[in-house]
Parts: sequence; structure tokens; C-alpha cells
Amino acid sequence: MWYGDRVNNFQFILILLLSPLAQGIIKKIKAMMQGRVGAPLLQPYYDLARLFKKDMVIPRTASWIFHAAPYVVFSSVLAASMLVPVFSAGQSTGFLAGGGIGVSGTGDIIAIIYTLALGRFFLALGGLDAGTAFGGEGSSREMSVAILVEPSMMLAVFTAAVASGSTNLGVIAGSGSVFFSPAHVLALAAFFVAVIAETGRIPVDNPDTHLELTMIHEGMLLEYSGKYLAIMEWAHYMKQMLLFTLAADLFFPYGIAGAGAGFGIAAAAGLWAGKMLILCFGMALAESTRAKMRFFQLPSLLGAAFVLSALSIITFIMTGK
Amino acid sequence: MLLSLILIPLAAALICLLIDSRRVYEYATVLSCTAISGIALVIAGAALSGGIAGSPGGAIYADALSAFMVVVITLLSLATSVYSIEYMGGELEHGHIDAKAHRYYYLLYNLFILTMLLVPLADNLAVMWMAIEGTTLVSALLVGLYRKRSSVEAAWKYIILCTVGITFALLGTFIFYYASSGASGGGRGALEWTALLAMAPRLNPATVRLGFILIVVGYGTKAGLAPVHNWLPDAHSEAPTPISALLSGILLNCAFYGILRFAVIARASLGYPFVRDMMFLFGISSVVAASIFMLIQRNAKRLLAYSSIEHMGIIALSFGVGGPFGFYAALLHILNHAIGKPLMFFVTGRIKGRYDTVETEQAAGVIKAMPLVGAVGFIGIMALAGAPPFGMFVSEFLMLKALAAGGHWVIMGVFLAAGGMVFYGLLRSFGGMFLGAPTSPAPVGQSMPAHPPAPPRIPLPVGADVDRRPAVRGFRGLSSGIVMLLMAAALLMLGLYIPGPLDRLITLSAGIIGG
Amino acid sequence: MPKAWVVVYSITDFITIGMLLTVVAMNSLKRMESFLRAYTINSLLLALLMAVSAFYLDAAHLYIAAAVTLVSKGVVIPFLLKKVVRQLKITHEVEPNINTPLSLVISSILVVVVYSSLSRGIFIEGFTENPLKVSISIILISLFIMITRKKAVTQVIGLLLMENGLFLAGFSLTYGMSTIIELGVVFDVLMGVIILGVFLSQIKKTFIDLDLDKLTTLKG
Amino acid sequence: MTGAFLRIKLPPTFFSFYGNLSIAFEMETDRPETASSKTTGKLSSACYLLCAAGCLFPGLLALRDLLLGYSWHVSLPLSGVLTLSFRGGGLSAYFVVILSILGFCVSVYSVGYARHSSASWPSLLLYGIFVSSMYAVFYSANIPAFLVSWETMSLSSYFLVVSDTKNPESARAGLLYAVMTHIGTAFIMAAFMVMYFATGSLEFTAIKAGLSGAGGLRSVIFVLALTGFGTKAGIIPLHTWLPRAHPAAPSNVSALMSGVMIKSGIYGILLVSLDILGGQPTLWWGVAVLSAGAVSSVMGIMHALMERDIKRLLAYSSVENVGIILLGIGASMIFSFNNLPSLAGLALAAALYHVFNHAVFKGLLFMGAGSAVHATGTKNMEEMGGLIKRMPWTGLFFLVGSVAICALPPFNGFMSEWLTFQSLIMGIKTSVVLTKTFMLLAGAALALTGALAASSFVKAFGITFLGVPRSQKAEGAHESSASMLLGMGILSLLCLLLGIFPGYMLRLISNIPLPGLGSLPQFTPGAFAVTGVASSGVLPIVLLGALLAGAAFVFAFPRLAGGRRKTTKTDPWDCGSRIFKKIYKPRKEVRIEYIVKPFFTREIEYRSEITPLAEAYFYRPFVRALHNVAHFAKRLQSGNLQLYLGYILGTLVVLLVVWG
Repeated sequence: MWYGDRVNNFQFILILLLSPLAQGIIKKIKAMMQGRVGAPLLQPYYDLARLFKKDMVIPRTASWIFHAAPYVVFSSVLAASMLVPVFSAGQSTGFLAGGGIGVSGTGDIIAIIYTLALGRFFLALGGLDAGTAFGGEGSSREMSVAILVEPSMMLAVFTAAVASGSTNLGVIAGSGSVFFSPAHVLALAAFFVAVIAETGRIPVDNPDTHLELTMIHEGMLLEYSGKYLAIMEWAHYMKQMLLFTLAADLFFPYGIAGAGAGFGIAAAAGLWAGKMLILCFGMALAESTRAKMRFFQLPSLLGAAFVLSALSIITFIMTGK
Repeated sequence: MLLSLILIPLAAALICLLIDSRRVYEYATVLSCTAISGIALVIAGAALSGGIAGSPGGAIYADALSAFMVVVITLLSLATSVYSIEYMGGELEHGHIDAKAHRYYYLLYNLFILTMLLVPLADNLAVMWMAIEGTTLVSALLVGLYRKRSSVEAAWKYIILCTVGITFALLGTFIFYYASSGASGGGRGALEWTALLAMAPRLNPATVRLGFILIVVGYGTKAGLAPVHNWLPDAHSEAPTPISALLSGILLNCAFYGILRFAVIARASLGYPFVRDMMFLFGISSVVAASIFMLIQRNAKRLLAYSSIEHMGIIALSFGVGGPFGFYAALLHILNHAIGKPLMFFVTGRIKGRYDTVETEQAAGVIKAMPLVGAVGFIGIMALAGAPPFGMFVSEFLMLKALAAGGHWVIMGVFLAAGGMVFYGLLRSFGGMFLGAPTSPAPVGQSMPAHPPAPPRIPLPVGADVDRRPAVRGFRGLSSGIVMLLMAAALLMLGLYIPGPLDRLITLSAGIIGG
Repeated sequence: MPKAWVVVYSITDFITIGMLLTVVAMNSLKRMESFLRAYTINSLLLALLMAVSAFYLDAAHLYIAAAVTLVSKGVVIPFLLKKVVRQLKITHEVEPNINTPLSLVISSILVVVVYSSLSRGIFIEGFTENPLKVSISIILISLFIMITRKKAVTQVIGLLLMENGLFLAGFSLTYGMSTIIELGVVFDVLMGVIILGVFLSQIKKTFIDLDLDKLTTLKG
Repeated sequence: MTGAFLRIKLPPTFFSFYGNLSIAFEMETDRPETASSKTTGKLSSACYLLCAAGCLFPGLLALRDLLLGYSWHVSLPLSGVLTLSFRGGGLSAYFVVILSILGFCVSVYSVGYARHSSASWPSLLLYGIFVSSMYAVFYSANIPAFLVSWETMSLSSYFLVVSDTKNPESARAGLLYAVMTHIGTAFIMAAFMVMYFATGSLEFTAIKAGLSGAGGLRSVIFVLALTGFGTKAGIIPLHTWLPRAHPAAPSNVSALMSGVMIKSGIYGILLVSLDILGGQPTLWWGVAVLSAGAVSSVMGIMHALMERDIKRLLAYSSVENVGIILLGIGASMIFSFNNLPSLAGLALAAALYHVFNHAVFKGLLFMGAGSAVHATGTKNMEEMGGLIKRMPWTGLFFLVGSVAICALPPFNGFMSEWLTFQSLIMGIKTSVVLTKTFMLLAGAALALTGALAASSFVKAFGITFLGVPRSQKAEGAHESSASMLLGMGILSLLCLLLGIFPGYMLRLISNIPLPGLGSLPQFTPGAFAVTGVASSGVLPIVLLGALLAGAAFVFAFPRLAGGRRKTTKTDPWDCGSRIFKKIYKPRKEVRIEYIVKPFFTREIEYRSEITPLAEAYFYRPFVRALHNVAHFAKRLQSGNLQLYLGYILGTLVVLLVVWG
């Protein structure tokens, strides 16, 4: 169908636009679980709009890195989302696929993870740039967490990649060959912990607090205000949704549309929205039932994630599925 | 022609004995060394064109191998004589020796050269023995020149050990003679090397074996092969630095030359494996012993002495492994060592002049204080450690090649391991001396320490009119600097390029050794 | 084999064994004077051996060699050494490194080693066999004496004893190779003794004592 | 024909050396003790420019050789016993290109760098020798030529390391380096000797032909060569010299050492195991290389993370990157063994690509670090800080290098690591269980290094360049000179270009005649894809476009939305700690980050256990044992004359008993 390709190219816009909503949904669910009414679902949008309009206060000690960081962070997340098949793993194009060179699919998972790492790199630099204690602390913690999170994520992805024979998300999502083997369950568990850490959620980080000694992500953003803070927050929402989408693509690839199926695309988009809801719910549930861990206990949790991911791929090797 | 090689140093020695003018005997020595160097080159040229100077059976005689040794001896003696003038002059001016000892030095120096030259020129093996014994006697006096406790001790040990050793060598020579008389049907035997070689296949192997063992132990003592090397570090560390250079650079080679000549006969008689095993045994034990002692040695001159033991071991190994490459390597290594080791002794001497010590931990920053000496010294160390692109690398590489071709893996492994230790020992000690901030009390740029002359150990002869002016005028350190630079350049050249005539001379000599 | 040779063998054997005995005996001599005397006897025996052989072989050059030996080793060198010993006022050897009985045992072991290792087909005819074995034994035992004794003078005497052994070997193996060479060797030995004498006095001057235990500053 | 090549190729490589020689001596002669440093500076600039020019020609020619598949061979019979022969094209041309690029940039950089430091004439001379000898190593075509060039390279770099005589540490670092490399050379020599034994030839081509039948000997050669070259490459546990020598050397030299010299170890491994031994590896060769790579990469970067000395950090990061390169090589060997030529080619291409990339960004980083060290006079990052305001360009270039070395897109490091990942993942997919397991471990190691590297370099860049100055010197730092910036700028640009046009690089690599490389798929210039067993691809240039577009979007978005906003500059908020500014001095705040925080304390404990592993359990006991032996042996030379006489007697008696 003629419009199928176009849709494939622009599915990232869903993530761009809907990611604040996902954040709102999570907050809402959490509030409901805690017996509160909570903020409106669209509150993140209001926040962003408000921040975009505000004046900025820039620390005198900051250099151009401080200014560049929000743009790099945002664009890296955006570029990564362009690589992800949100609901359609079209055969031919994909905005960033190697389509022109005869490879199917939408984007390469390693490229996605490393593109996200580019954002994190600059996020940490932005935190360091003002030369303040809390910014630097946040940055170093962020990078320390990443040391264990990124490899677990990579290994979890390996499992899926090896199973389908490609690191291309389009192929992985489109293959659907292996569902819920033991290896996949382990990989999913590892990936989930990684997503928690990456999105700065309890028990790794507390997104709702600015309590000085516990924050990671917020610590890095401490000196940001106005437009830059808005960009950073938006990027963060997008990253969250992107990771959810990744999880869906990797471990629940049911119903992702193939190339140019008109009705298929609509159905796939719906399915995707459903998966997102489930994941948001899971996240809120996890956050509500756990307590924030002390920072130095984190290595054991994240290490467990790494071991899980390693186990998953070993299991895959041993069982062959 | 050959006779002049003997007569010129003798004449120079007479001048030293008779004319008490510092200028005269210094120049006489340098001139004599220049003259014999020229003659040596002519002889080498003759040897290249296939001629043999002198006649076999005559008193003196020179084939290619002799010519090669003569060239090595004379050229190095020339370099050392130039260096001596500056160095011994400094010793005199600082009162480390008196004027009499200074003259005495040059007298003995010429005699020393004379005896050493006689070694390769003698066809008669007993004459060769006498010459080698002569070198011991003369050089012992040179080692003890300072009349200090330690130098007397070193000289005493040197003379006793070497005389004992050389006694065995003479016994071995007798036994070879006996073997030859047996081979010629109980009649008169022969002591001429050429004659012995001719009848080698008919010699009684058991007799030759006994003789060769005695020869190796005997001359090996003098050549500094472990485990009979013990005089060497003492004598080298206590002798005046130019003499240490001669001891290391030529004397050891002369003694080894003695072994070489006998080994050729022994190989022709006994076959290859026996000689090889003997050489391997002494060679590898020298290399290993030296490398172990070099690890922790802190006296630069002793360190260099142990390095000489290592290099004699390498020469023995190369000779033992045999084949054209092995012999070629042995001879090339003799040449390289005769350049590299004296060079390092010269460097040490200059350092001693500046810092008044050869203890490696008491001096530092040579390369800052005396850039040329430091740079040349580094080249010397690298060369001694067998690193390319210096001469020793080529000879060691050839030896390794020969070892590999023969499949002597154990020897090669031990050698390479020891090489690492040697490198460490050299670089640690000398590196510590060369690098860092200069420690000397003397200000930079002044080549001699500013302390007042030490009181002479022995009272000056009454009324001796001491000429304390340096014989070589101009910039102090210039002549020795030029000599050292030339030697370093030679090391570099030998590492990259071996001139055709030299190559042919070594090939011819290797042919003689190979029989 | 002519009968005369048998006589020669027995006489030479007798003399050489005598030389060996003096050397072995020196292991137990501690007075410097008797030590020196034993050396003189040894040298005289050597000269006698040469003379006897010269007589039987009817070789004029051996007479010369015998005479040279007699003069140099039997007279001149002992005289020089005696002078040195008197000058330096040495009367007794200090306690040797190894005690006398053990020294004797080791000496005999050395003899056994030499005899066993030299009986493997080296000799073509009988004449040289015993003198050579004895001479090498003498050399080794002399070296051993040098090892056990601590005085510098005894070292020199030990060295000279080795030379005697060497002469014996040279003589028995070569019937006196050639006079020139022999003279040269003798000259070398004399030079050696003179130089050693120089050093002896030097050691005396610089070290006060001629005890070799003091000569251990250079090590490692 | 060869004569023509000789004229073309060899002179440029050696004329930098000769140029240096002449100029250096000229400088020496007309320089009294306190010469006008201006003349010295000019002459040294001339030297370095000459070196840069000298690097240009061989680089271009090698590029041409590589693209057109030319090769050349020159024999220099120096004497009857020593013939040096050299060759070009193929693998050596590839490394020559790398060396030329880095040599050019570093030389340009050195013009400015040396003007401010007290460069003496020997170090100028040695620099020329060093560069030339590296060329000679890559050109070598027979054993003597290789050994001569190799040792010349090692020794000249040793002298460059110790050339900073003011620093007492440099002499010790140099000693360690020289001894380690000498021991390494001994292994290499042994390997070559086994080759000679097996084939009777010293020429690599003849050896290659002769060795095809040799069975067990091939493994012996491989082990010896891996040990020897591994020492130079800095494989753990043979790396001990590396983190000491690199910081001690002047920064321009460290850039060359880390960028190219340690790659000569990689070159040697490739030369021996893939070229000379003919690319028929046994399984365990690949496993050994792969394991070495995994250990080196993870341990290397973990050490780097804990460093405060910026140059040591970079040095450890070099260990890591060598590990990554070895992962590719090892994987390639395993694939070759399993008869998977296209995968073998892929893995090898990844390794070669990473060799190139690492040379570029590590050279860049060392130069940037050199500028920073130069400007502040300290190598301790904690005494720097805030440099980006004082030296903005240097900061930018260092940032580019940091991003590239962390394998972040769209820079070059990402491309080669992506390829490595691809080959490892495809390895896990292959049928052999053992292979799978090792590939998995290697993949896990590579995954671990990614985030660790990012963490290290966030620290390296952040602490050094961002924040506020933490020392007087850092406060007074100023921007580097133009030539230094030019040198770094070129490499920065290369980091980007190599990242977004990987296809060109792979086309270049596919021209190298090593097993498997010929079967690499044809790549389009901007794209990057793997097909066959696996299929995936990236379009780095589009990725770059996406990044730019995203940034443009978010830049334009608020402006489109309208409204005027004001930007105020003020003191940082820092959770109000500025109120207590008198108590929290900036310096103190930074120290908190490293010492007080429990997490980091824990990490220090954990890693301090691995830091000296190789040294504590291998080198130190070994050295101690050696010293004990030496001290014991000293007693054998007790000074006792009787003892020495005893040795003579003993030797004689033993020989008589044994042989008499």
C-alpha cells in the first residue's frame, strides 16, 4: 500500500508526542495505588509547556557544554526512536534502516543502545559542567549505574538477537519465531531491571524527589531551568517510552505489522498502545511496592540483572532456544 | 713486516724506559700504536689476497685469522693510547699516581701491546703460551699500578689465578706435542700449529681429549670463562681504566684465541661434538653466571667486567655451535666486543673523572652534565645488550641462527633469558647513572672535579722534575670524545653494514677455524 | 725393549715417586723453613731426573736443561724465597683451611682421579706413563696446597711446585722439546717469581700482614 | 622496478630521520649552555615540520598501494651475513597509512608542543628515529629487517620516555618499559628462530611457503609470537610497562606510542598468525587470543576508571582497546577454524577498523591531554577543572575523542565496535558449542567495557575540562598554539569522517590480502551492513542527520511556540550550598565525590584487589626470586683467592672424571 512506507518512516512521532502521556499515566496509576487522586493525566504536557515559557537561569560557571547537553540528549533520544519499530516493522524503508542497502528492518538495536548512551554521556557532562557537588555526584552515580545497566541490557538484547539471527529490530520483531523460552524470560527480567534503572525509577532512583543525597537523574538536572529543563524532561519521557517500546519489540513482538498492511497498521498501533499501558502499569506497580534502595546496595541489584542476562544467553546456548 | 709489529712497540718501550720526558713517551706510544695499526692493515690486506705473511714453522707467522686478531689488537691499542694520554694525564694531575708510575705505565703499556701482538703471530704453540703468560705478567703490574690495597689485592689474585690456569694450558700444550710425536711414529713431535693441524687426523683421540680439557681450563681461566673467571671482575675494576679496556677488549680475546687454535686441531682429531659440548658448557655457564651477577652489581666497572664474561660466553657459544655462521659470528663478536666494551670503559673513565666514583648509585645525571658521554654511553649499553642496530646484534643474531639451525633450543632459551637479565642489569645501573638530575658537586661544564688533589699514596721521588702539563693541548676531553664517537659510529656501522674487506677477512678466518 | 730402558724406567719411576712424596708431605709441613726445604728437594729431584735421562738418552740438550733447572729452581729461586721469608719475618704457616689428615686424604683422592682418568688409552709406550701421571698429580696437589694455605708466600711456593710438576710433565712427554722453548719457559717462571716478589713486598707494605684472609675486600 | 620503488618509498621515510639528524646537530653546535630559546624553537619547529612532510608521502603512496593492490619488495644486502628486505602493500600498507596520518598530525602538534617544553636535540633526533623505525617495522619483509626496526623502535621510544630527566619516575618507568620490551623481543626472536629452523629461510614470504606443512611447530611459533608481540601491544598481564611508560613520555610521544607503536604488536600478531602461518589457525589459538582480548579489555578499562592521572587513564584505556582489537582477531581465528570465511573476514575487518580508529582517537586524546597537562603543569585531573573555558578548542577536540573512544555514534569508535559486536553475535549463532561459549564471554566483556569506558571518559573529560578550576595553575591555563590545535583538529575531523563513511574504510580493508577479507561484502560508502549469516545494518550518515535534525527541531520548537524568555547568569544553585560557600570550597566539593561517597569507596576496595594482580602474583615474586638468587650467587665470588683456586681444581677434576 502506498501509505505504508510513509507510516513506517514517521512512527517515531508517536513516541515524541505520546511520551509525556505515558509519564502521566504512570503517575496516575501510582497515585491510585497509593489512594490519591493524583495529577491529571496530561500534567506532564502542562509542565513542559510551562517550562518552555519560563526564563532561564544559567550558572556562571557553566561552559558551552551546559548549553549543548540538552540538545544532544534530546536529539539522541529522538534519533534512537527513529530507529525503533513502534508498531510496524516494514520490510523496505524505515527511516533509519539500512533499507537502501538491501537489509530489511527498521533499526539496529546496538545502534539504538549506543545512541542512547550518547545522550547519557552528555547528560552526565551537563551535570558536571556547573562544577557543583550535586551535579557531579549525580553524574558519577549515573555513570556508575550505567556500568552495570548497559551490559545487562546488551546481553538481554543478545538473547533476542541470537535467537532471530540479527540485531536488527525489524527482523527481531518480525521474526516472532521464539516465544517465551526460558532464555527469553530471564532476558526479559534483566531487561526490566535495566529499564527501571535507565528511567530512574524506584528502587534505583526516585523520580519524585529532590532529596539531595539520594537523587541521581534529578541531581544532574539540578542547575537546569526553563527551556533546557523542559527539553531534558521531555527527552527523559521519550527515553522511557522508547525503552518500553523496545521491550515490547524484543519480548512481545506479537502483532507488529509487516510491510504496508493498511488495516494491519492500525491494529498494530492499537496493540502497541495496549502493550504500553501494560508496561506502564507494571512500572507503577513495581515502583509502588518497592522502597528506594540505598545507593551502595544498587550494585547487587544491577549485578543480579547482569547475571540474569548472562544466564539467559547461556540458557539459550545450552537449550538452543 | 711482521717483525716490525714486534719491534715498534719494543722500541717505544725502550723510549719510555730511557727518555724521561712526558711529551716524548706519550707521543712515542701513540705513534707506535699508529704505526702498528697501519702495518696491521697492510697485513690484513695481504691476508685477503691469499698471502700468508711469514712462513709456517718460522718464528712468527700470520694467516687470515692472525691478521684479523692483529687488526683488532692494534686498532684498539691505538684508541686506548689516545685515551690514555688524557686519562692518565688526569690521574697524574690529580695525584692519583706519581710521575714515575706515569712513565712506568707507558713502558708497561707498550710491553703489554707487544706481548698481546705476539700471541696471534706465533705459529709455535709454546711461543704462543709464553706470549700469553707474558701478557699476564705485564698486565698484572699494570693492574697494581695504583699501589692501593685493593689494586694490589686484585693484581695478586690476577697473577696467581692466571698463572695457575696457564700452567694447565702449558701442560695441555705438552700433551698435544706428545700426541703429535705419537702420530709421527714416536719421533719428534711438533708444536707448530700448521704442522699439528696437518697431522690432526692421526693424533690419538684420547690424548687430544685430555690435552684439550687442560687447554680449555687453562686458557679459559685467562679468557674469563665461568666458573674459572674469578680474577676478572677484580682486575677490571682495579686497573686504570684504559687498561681495563685493553684487558676486556683484547686480552680476553687473545686467551680465547689460544683456545681457538687448539680447538681447530681438537675438532679435526676428535670430531665436532666434543669441542661443541665443551664450548657449550663453558659458554652457557659464563652467560648465566654473568647475567646473575649483573643483576645486582653496583660498581660500573665490575658490571662491565661481568658483561665481558657474558660476551666471552657468547663467543664460546658461537664458536661451539660451529658452521660457517657460528664461526663468523664468533669472530664478528670478538670484533664487536673489542669495540663496545672499551667504549664503555672509556665512558666510565670519563664519568669517574667528573664524579670521582664508579658506584652507579652515587652518580646521576650524566646525560645532562656530559651529554656526549651520556649519549655515547647509552649507545654502548644498547650495543652490549645486543640490541640492534648495533654490531653485537648482528653477531648474536647469527649465533641464534646457527643455534636454531642446529636445534639447540635449550641453549637458545637460556641465552635469551640471560640476555633479558643482562639488559636489566646494564640498564638499571647505567640508566640510573645517566638519567636524573646531576649529583656531582662540580658545576656543569667543568669536566674535572674541583676537589683538591688527593695526597699521593707513595712519596714522590726526590728531585723528580714532574711535567704536569697535559701533553695534548686544547679542549680537554676532545681527543677521548672523538675516539668514543668513532667507536660508537663503528658499532653502529657494524650493526648495519659490514665493509667488504672486513667481511672477507672474517670469512677467511672462519674458514681457517672451520678447517 | 732393550734392557737398559728397564733400568731407566725404574730409576725415573723412583725419582718421580720421590717428587710426588715430597709434595704430599708438604701438606703436613707448617714451618716455613721446612716447607721451603721440601720444595728445594723437589726441584733437585727434578734436576736429577733430567740428568739421569740425559745420561741414558745421551742427549746433550737435556744436560743443559738439567743444569738450568738445577741452577734456577734448585738454587736461585729457593734463595730468593728464603730472602723474602726472612725479610718478611714469616716463620709459621697459620692454621690451614683444611686439617692435615683430611688434606692427605684429598691428596690421595686426587692421585686416584689422575691415575684412573689417564689410563684410557692415552699412552703409546711405557716411558712417559708414570712420570706424566705423577706430574699431573703433583700439579693438582700443589694447587690443592695453594687452596689450603693462607700465607701469600706459600701460594708462591705452591705455584712453583706446580711449575715443577709441569717441567716433569714436559720433560717426560717431550724429552725436552727444544732448548729455546725450555729456556723461554724458565725465563717466564723467573720473571713470574720476581714479579710475585714485588707484589709480596707490596702486600706486606699495604696490608702489614701476608695473610690471604685479609685479601678479600673485592667481592661480588 | 624495485629500484624505482626504492627511490619512491624509502627515502621519504628515512629523510625525516636524516633531516632531524642534520638540524639537530646544527643546533647542538651553535648552542652554548644558555642559547636563545627562540632559535631553538624555530629549528625544532622546522624539524617537526620536516617529519610531518616526511610522513605525508609514504602515507599517500601506501594508500595508493592499498587501493590499487600494488605491492613492492626491496632487498638491501648490507653484508654477506645481513640482508634487510622491505616490502609494501597489503597489511603493511594499511598500517603505514595509519602511521602516516598519526605521524603527520602528531608532528604538526609537536611544532607547538615542543616550543614550550624544553626539547633537547637528542629528543628531536630520537623522535625522527622513532617515527622512521615504525615505518621500517611495517615495511619489514624479512627477519633481520624486522628485528632491527623493532628494536630501534623500542629503544628510541625508551629514550623518549626517559627524556624528561626532571621527573625521577620517568627513569624507573623507562627501565621497566625497556626490560619488558626486551624480554618481549626475546620471545619474538625465538619465534623467528623456530621459523628459520623449520624453513631455513629468513624471508617472510619463503617462510610462509615453507611453514604450510609444519604441524606442532606452528603452535610453538604462535605462542612465542603472541607473548612477544603481546608485550608490546599491552595485553594483560604483559601490560605492566604501559601505564607507567606512557605517562612518563612527552605527550606527543605518548600519542605515537599509544596510537601506533602498540599497534605494531597487533601488526606482529596479524603478521605471524594470519599471514606467515597462513591463516589456518587451530581452535585454541583463537580461544587464546579471544581470552586475552576479553581479559585485557575489561581489566584495562576497570583500571582506567580508577585513575586520577589523566595520561595513565588514557594508557589503561589503550589496554582496553587493544583487548577489543584482539577480540576481533580471536573471533576471526575461531571462525577460520570453523571454516566460516565470511564471518572470519567480518571479525578481522572489525579488528583492523578498530586499529585505525583507536590510533586516531587515542592519538587525539593524548594530544589533548598533553595540552591540558602542559597548560596546568599537572597530570592529576583533580587539580585541573574548568579548562574548557580557558582552552575551548582543546576541550572540543578532547570531547570528540572521548565520545569516539566510548563508541558513541556517530563517531568512528562506534562503527568498529558495532562490527565487532556483529561478528561475536553471529559467532554465538554458529553451531559449535565451545565457540559459542567463548563468543558469548567475549560479547559480555565487550558489553561491559562500553559503559565502563563511558564512565571513565565522562570522568576524564568532566573533571579535567568542566566545572571550576581546582588549582592556581588550572585557573591560569591558556589555549594551545595553532599548530597543536591543527594537529588535534585534523584527527577530530577524522573521527567523524571515519564514523560516517565506514564503507570507504571497509573497502580499503577488503583490499588487504588476509584470509576472509576478500569475501567481505561490498559496502556502499555511507552505509554499513552485514549480510549472510546475519543481517543488519546502520546508516551512520543518516543517523548523524537524525541527530542534527532532532537538535534542530528542539532548538526551533520553543521559538516556533513563541514568547520571549530571558536568560540570567548567576551562581549555581547547587541545592543552596552556595549559602554555605565559605564552608564548602569548590575543591572540597569535588573531593566529596571521590572519597566520602560510600559507593565509590566500595569500588575502590573492590578494584584495589585487582589492580596489582599481575604484579603481585607474577612479576614481584619473580623479581624477588631473581634477586635472591643473585644475592646468593654473590657469595660465590667471596673475594677469597683459595676459593677461586678451588673452582679451577674442581672444574678440572670434574672434566677429567667426566671426559678424560
